[in-house]
Amino acid sequence: METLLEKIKDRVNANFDLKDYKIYTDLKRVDLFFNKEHIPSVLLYLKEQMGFRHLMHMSVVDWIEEGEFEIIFFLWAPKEKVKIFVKTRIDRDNPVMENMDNIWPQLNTYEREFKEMYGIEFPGLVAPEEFILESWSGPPPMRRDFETDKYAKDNFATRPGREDAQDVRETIAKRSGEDIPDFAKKYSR
Amino acid sequence: MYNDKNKQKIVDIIKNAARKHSLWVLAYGTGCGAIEVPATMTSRYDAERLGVRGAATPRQADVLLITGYLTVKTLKRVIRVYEQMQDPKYVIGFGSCTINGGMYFDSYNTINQLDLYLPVDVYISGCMPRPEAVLEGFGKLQELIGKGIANGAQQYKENLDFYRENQKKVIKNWDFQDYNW
Amino acid sequence: MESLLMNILGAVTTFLLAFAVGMTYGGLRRKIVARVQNRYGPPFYQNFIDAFKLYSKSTAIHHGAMHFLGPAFIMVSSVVSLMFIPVLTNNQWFPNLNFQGDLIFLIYIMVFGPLGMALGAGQTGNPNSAIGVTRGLSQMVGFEIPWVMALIALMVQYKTTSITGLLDIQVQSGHWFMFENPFAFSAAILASLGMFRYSPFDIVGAPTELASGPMSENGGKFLFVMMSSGSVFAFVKLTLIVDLFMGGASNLIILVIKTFLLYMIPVTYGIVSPRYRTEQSITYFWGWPLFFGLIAIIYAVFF
Amino acid sequence: MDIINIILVIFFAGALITAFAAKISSIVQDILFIGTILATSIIFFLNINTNTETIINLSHINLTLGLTPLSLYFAFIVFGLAVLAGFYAVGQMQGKKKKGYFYFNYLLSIAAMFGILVSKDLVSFFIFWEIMTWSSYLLVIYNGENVQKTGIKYFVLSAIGAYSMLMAIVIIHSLTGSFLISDLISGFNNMSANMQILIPVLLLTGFGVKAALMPLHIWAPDAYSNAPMSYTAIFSGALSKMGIYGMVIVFLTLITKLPQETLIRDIIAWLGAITAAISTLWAIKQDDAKRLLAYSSIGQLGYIVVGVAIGTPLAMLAGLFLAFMHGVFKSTLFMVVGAIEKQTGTSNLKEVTGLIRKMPWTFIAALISIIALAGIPPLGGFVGKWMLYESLITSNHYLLVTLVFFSSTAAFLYCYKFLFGFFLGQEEKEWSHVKEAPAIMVVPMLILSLISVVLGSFPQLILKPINSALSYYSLPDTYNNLWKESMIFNKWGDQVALTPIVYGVAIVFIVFAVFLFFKNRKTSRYVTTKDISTSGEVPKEHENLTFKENFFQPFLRAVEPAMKRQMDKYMLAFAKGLEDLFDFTRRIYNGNGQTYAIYAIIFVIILLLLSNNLFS
Repeated sequence: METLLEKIKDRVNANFDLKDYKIYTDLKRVDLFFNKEHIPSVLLYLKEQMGFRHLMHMSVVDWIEEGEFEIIFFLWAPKEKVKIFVKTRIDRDNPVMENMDNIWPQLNTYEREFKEMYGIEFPGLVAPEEFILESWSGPPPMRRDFETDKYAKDNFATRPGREDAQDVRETIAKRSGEDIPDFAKKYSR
Repeated sequence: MYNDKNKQKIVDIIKNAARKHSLWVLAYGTGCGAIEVPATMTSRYDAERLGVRGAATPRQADVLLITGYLTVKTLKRVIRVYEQMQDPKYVIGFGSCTINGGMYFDSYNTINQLDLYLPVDVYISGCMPRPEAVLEGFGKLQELIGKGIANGAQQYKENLDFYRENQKKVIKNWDFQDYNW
Repeated sequence: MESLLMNILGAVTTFLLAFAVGMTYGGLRRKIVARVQNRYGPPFYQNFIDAFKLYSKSTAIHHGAMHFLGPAFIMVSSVVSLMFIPVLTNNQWFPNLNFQGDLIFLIYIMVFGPLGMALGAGQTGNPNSAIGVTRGLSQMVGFEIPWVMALIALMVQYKTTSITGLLDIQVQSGHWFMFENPFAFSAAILASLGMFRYSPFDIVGAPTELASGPMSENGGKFLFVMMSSGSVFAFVKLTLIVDLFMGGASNLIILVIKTFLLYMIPVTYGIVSPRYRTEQSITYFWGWPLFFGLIAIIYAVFF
Repeated sequence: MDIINIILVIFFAGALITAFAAKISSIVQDILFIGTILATSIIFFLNINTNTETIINLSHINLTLGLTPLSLYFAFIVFGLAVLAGFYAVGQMQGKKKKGYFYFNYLLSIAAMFGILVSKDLVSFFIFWEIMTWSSYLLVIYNGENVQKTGIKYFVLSAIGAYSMLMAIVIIHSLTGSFLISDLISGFNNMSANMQILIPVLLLTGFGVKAALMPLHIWAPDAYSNAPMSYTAIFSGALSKMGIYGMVIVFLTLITKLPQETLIRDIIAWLGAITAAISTLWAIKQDDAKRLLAYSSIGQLGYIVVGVAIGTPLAMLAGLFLAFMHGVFKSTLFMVVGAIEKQTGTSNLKEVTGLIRKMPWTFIAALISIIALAGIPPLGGFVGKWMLYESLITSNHYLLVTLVFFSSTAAFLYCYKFLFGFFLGQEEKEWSHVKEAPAIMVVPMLILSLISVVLGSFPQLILKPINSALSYYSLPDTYNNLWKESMIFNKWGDQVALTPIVYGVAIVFIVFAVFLFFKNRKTSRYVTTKDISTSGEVPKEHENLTFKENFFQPFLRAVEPAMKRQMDKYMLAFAKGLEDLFDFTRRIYNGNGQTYAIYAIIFVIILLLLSNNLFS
């Protein structure tokens, strides 16, 4: 198995400027890191030449500390039963990614979603109307710097009494005499 | 003024008695609450013995059952459905989400308080309310109808400006013509 | 003048009787269905409450003239066909118009209702209504054929096309046509399953799939008229089959017993059956029921 | 000059003058056209009776013209429809090209139909028949589209019909020495048994083409839908009845005298019923209203043929009554399609929707005609359908009546498709500019639909002339026997009284219409068809929610096996076979002298080889 994954990696590496890679033998999976501008040709190559015909998913991770978005394409080769994650990073302040819905038409749906949720621009994207958010005027809501609590308070009237409600974790911790876990302390009032 | 207690005529009493025992429910299954409705309707709890029955379209329905959180997008549809219903009509808010936002109180896209946008006659609290609670809620609604004080629709008509203002504040692309009766 | 008044009174009484019986049967059906599903079920008078509530609902909107006239057409179909069916064998109580029409006329006036409903549903512009109507009309073509074959078998066997004529023959001879020509009876009963539009054949107004189909834009008084027309029509169908095959009824109690027993056939068949698609139900009617109809005609001609 | 001659002369002169009046003015042309039709029909209705008889001398043949009660009855249909459709045609042809051409052929075909009806001898019958065929052919190819496809079918089948009829006429003349129809009838008994079969079959082939009887019907859908609608109203309403007229005479006078009477009657009746069933199924499938109505016409003519072929007095009454009713409601429906086509520019049921509020009068005419077409009481169509069923049941045609009933029930489907497609359903912005058709087109439709309503309660208006027509051909008197005022009976004495039915329906309808309509009209308001329960979605202006595609797909899926075979395809395959045969012949005669020389040599060699056998 490992040799197969290695082979895949090598073959891609021979053709493209591979930045980094990672191999998970137990998961039958290779992670490949590229620069943003190589992505369309890599995807096309993987689809047409190497049999990764199925796009399982496309995802975005907000690396706010590094000022970058990570875009991940999840590919699947039905014959070899191998996964490839193609990853790239783009600038968070000027998020522009190439539109690739001509490679897989279903990418259009993902791209429309990320346009709304992360504010990533896909030039030439066919998006006739809003996808999920209708007439959204605020900042893209899935970015980590979006303050959802404040936004909700500003826009949707809260019923009086709601603000008195205690954090459930706190209540439970107090009742059972335990400490609040460390990761939860940050949110605790 | 058929729903005013002090002015209830005999005709209204009869009518209300009939309405009370024949509630056709349009279950607007928005959230997780939709799964509780089949349990309420089917063999175990059998809401039909109280005259509660499902209706297929808003034109035929008496009760609008809103089962869960409402996003801005669904709120628009719910308002549309509510206004397509014929008088007399009642709204039941179902679950914490309709009361104060529930676990979605800080979501960027769900409303927290249904009664700002639609006149709710009965709230059923819980997350989720069990079928017993739902039946209790229907019982409460029947009681209110019998007394002639389930007059949410009346309120809505009288305070239409208030409701419209709230609705338009949330729904930015208000594109259906103002509906009147 | 007095006779005219009596006639009108008789017609109104017949209508009220049909309405009451049909509504009660509907309520009993709901109760029985509930019991089969291990539920307590609504009271048997639930349909009356529903009807009164629908009547008391306001009708704030309409979609044009045919939206009003569609339900009226349905009512014409059920009430006029009610007027032409002898309710009891001794015709002193409900004479109505029994001698004025015959079976062929009745078949035609009975299909007037679906067409009227189709027109009313068409004007509302709801695509679900139109889909339901096309299904309903297609299904109607399905069950009309065995139904008509059964009736033709009777007409041929006894050389009359009049309902009262067929009824009189049964009363005088004392033999029910149900046993005289059992094949015609089977064909008619199987066809009547489709006429009632209960469970296997209820794709016309499938509530979750088509939003109740032709009725989807009708609430309040429209639905009240449709509901009462359905009740009257159920009574019409049951009484017609009782008159044609089960020797009629000499008083109301016997009528109620016979019609109720007959009514149990589509109800019990419906409870245990899932739903057919339209072409499945058409091919169903053109299978065994058609075969029975054919046998019935052959039996009527040669035996 | 006799009345019949005057009418014919006015027709032919009017046709010619109208055709050339385009040089003067378009309005003068209209007036001349209407004037010709009005003048002739006024003369006809005022002066005509069955005693008039004219003889025109040609060199060797006398053309005998005169009316019988039967032809009088058909002449009522022809002239009534001609006047109403004439007014309608003036409205419809407004601003169209080739008006003179249309008017000329229209008048000519009316004249020819009148000529057929007054012909008492076979020669004039044939001449007028050909005039009718040619003038209608010229109108079928009026719009110049698909001439090859539609024209050729009509032309070839008409030719088949005409030649078989001509053959019959020649045989008759050689056998009886006379062209008179009365001589044929009286001399028919003396003919040989083979001729007794051959003559009716040849004549029925000729008439069957015009009556669109299977398998001779394949021209009809294209021809009906390609002619201008104002003419198709005549084409389907009156011209096709000429075939029925001929069939009635053949059945009443010739076939009754045959020993194989029942067999021929059954064959023709089954052909009629199968025609009705199959064409009904095809009508359900059509998306173009014209083609839908064309197939529906074939189906309705099938019922009439069934009635005429069965030939008991009740069946005859049914057939002739249905012939009149079909003329009334089908021409109304074709006029409706014409009006809609004029106002919207298309007759496609998939494109036009929601015209009920824009063209209410057209809708009323269409609704009444559709109810009459479906045969639902209390309108006129029911009377004819009732008599047809009763006659079939009482004359022991049980499977036939089931088949007829099937096609009649299936007819509801296309009836609804027609009404829904044009008038009901979602109102669309595309058609918001549509207005009601001009009065000159609407009034004829309304008059015709009024006739449908009146005949529902007073069928005696039509049954009386039918009765006298049948008595003329020595059928038993049906008054008091099968019908009496507004009651109709069958052979077993079962009755339907139409007046109480009409009253009952009217009273119940009015009560519930008042209950629903007048009580709620004030308190409720009209909402557009966009305001429907669509799960809370607000349909946008451009969003088309109308249900149009695959309208009766479940039904068609169920009846698919019956529709796999198409008569068209068989005919085309036959034509293809003939073509191949001719092609092969052409290859033999390839025009090359050398080849012919070889043929000659081969022939001589064969002769030589066979000479021993041949000449010994």
